[in-house]
Amino acid sequence: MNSTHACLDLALCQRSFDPHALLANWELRQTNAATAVFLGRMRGVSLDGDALRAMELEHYPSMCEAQLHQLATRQSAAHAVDAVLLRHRVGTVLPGEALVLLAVAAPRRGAAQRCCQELLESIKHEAPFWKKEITAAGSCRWVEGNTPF
Amino acid sequence: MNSTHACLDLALCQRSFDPHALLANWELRQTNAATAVFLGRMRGVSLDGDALRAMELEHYPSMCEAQLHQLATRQSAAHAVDAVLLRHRVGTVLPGEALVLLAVAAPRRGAAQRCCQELLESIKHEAPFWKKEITAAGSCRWVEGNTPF
Amino acid sequence: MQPLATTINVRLFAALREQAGWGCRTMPLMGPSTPLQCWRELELGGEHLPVGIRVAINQRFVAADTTLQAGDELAFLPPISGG
Amino acid sequence: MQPLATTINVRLFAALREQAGWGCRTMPLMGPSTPLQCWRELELGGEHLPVGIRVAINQRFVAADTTLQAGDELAFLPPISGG
Repeated sequence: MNSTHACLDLALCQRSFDPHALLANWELRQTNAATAVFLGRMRGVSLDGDALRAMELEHYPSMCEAQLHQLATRQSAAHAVDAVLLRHRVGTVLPGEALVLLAVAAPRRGAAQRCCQELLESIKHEAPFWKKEITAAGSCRWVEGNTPF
Repeated sequence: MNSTHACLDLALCQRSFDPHALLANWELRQTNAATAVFLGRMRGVSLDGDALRAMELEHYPSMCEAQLHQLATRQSAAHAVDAVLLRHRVGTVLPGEALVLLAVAAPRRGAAQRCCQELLESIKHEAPFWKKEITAAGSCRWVEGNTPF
Repeated sequence: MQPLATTINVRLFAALREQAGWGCRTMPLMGPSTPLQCWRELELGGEHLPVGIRVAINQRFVAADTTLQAGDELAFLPPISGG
Repeated sequence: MQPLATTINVRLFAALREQAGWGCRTMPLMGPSTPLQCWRELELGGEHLPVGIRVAINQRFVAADTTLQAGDELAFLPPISGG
């Protein structure tokens, strides 16, 4: 680990992943005092209250990966954190499955928490992902932008 | 889970605990879309750069537990989150061991992250814990207050 | 001497792709052109880029009046919703 | 008729406990008294409560001029450092 570049471990996942196994495996390799984590799972109901059967997560291949790398590089430098772990689902996601796992390790709690929060927001606004909800009744709807923070 | 009271799972740990096993076990029982987590581990070096052998975490028994409960109740209500998990070490802690695990589950990312951050800060300032560092050379020093956020 | 015919690739995603009925198309680049001009030419919806639609050239966000080059990959992105 | 002698318990923690050489002591309550008066009487360091030292009565933070009651548990807490 050098002082100017954080260690970034970023990936898109085509299939369901186990966020706790990934996090444990990654965090136990860090030597930092502070780790902040965000874990997002697919809701079983839409914002309108409809029961959901699944979600299709479309992305712009290669631009999406490039954006994630750029955003993580920028935020990890801005907050001087040591390591970032990111997993983001694409493809068909079922209710209860993990959508996003973001973990940030840093020497201090403030840097870890701020970086985790700001990187998550920047991903939500700058990485080309699109969610399409498929209701239990079989209808489809593209999610229009992000829910407010 | 009712709408007015979050489910609180708070405890002091006299011995080393496995934060990932606890978190996984707890989080898999939640039905929320968003979980924010903070994990703090004991550093192997003091703020002054001395190698550390151990840390003694003193607390004020029963006032400490009461304060944690009050702070978690207040913050979980303020942010309308659904569940809080807290484990905090007391006694002799070794470098690398988990000191604090805080996880907050909520319907939305903002509430989970803000509650996790603010509850952690309030614990650091309002719950009666005191850290005494024991250096590799055998000298002792009470940590004077908290590191800045 | 005429220059060789040059083209760009245009990509649409999510709701835009479904509305247009296509996700990827090659179009000729007749002299200087911009994403906004392509949007009109492809009849993707109105004379102006709708609020919220963003433009990427070669997988980087750019302004809608950026000048296109032969071989560029132009993409129109509806409001994103990740995380 | 004289009232029965009444007492309070005083507790010290961490650096304060080590400096004083004791962690728990019972002291008589002679009429109305406050944590600050106890601090002086116990000669814990100076006429004023040092900056950063907090007071708890019956395990709740209170002001240093709160009136003590018989049977109270009074604690002086050095700057806390948890989490």
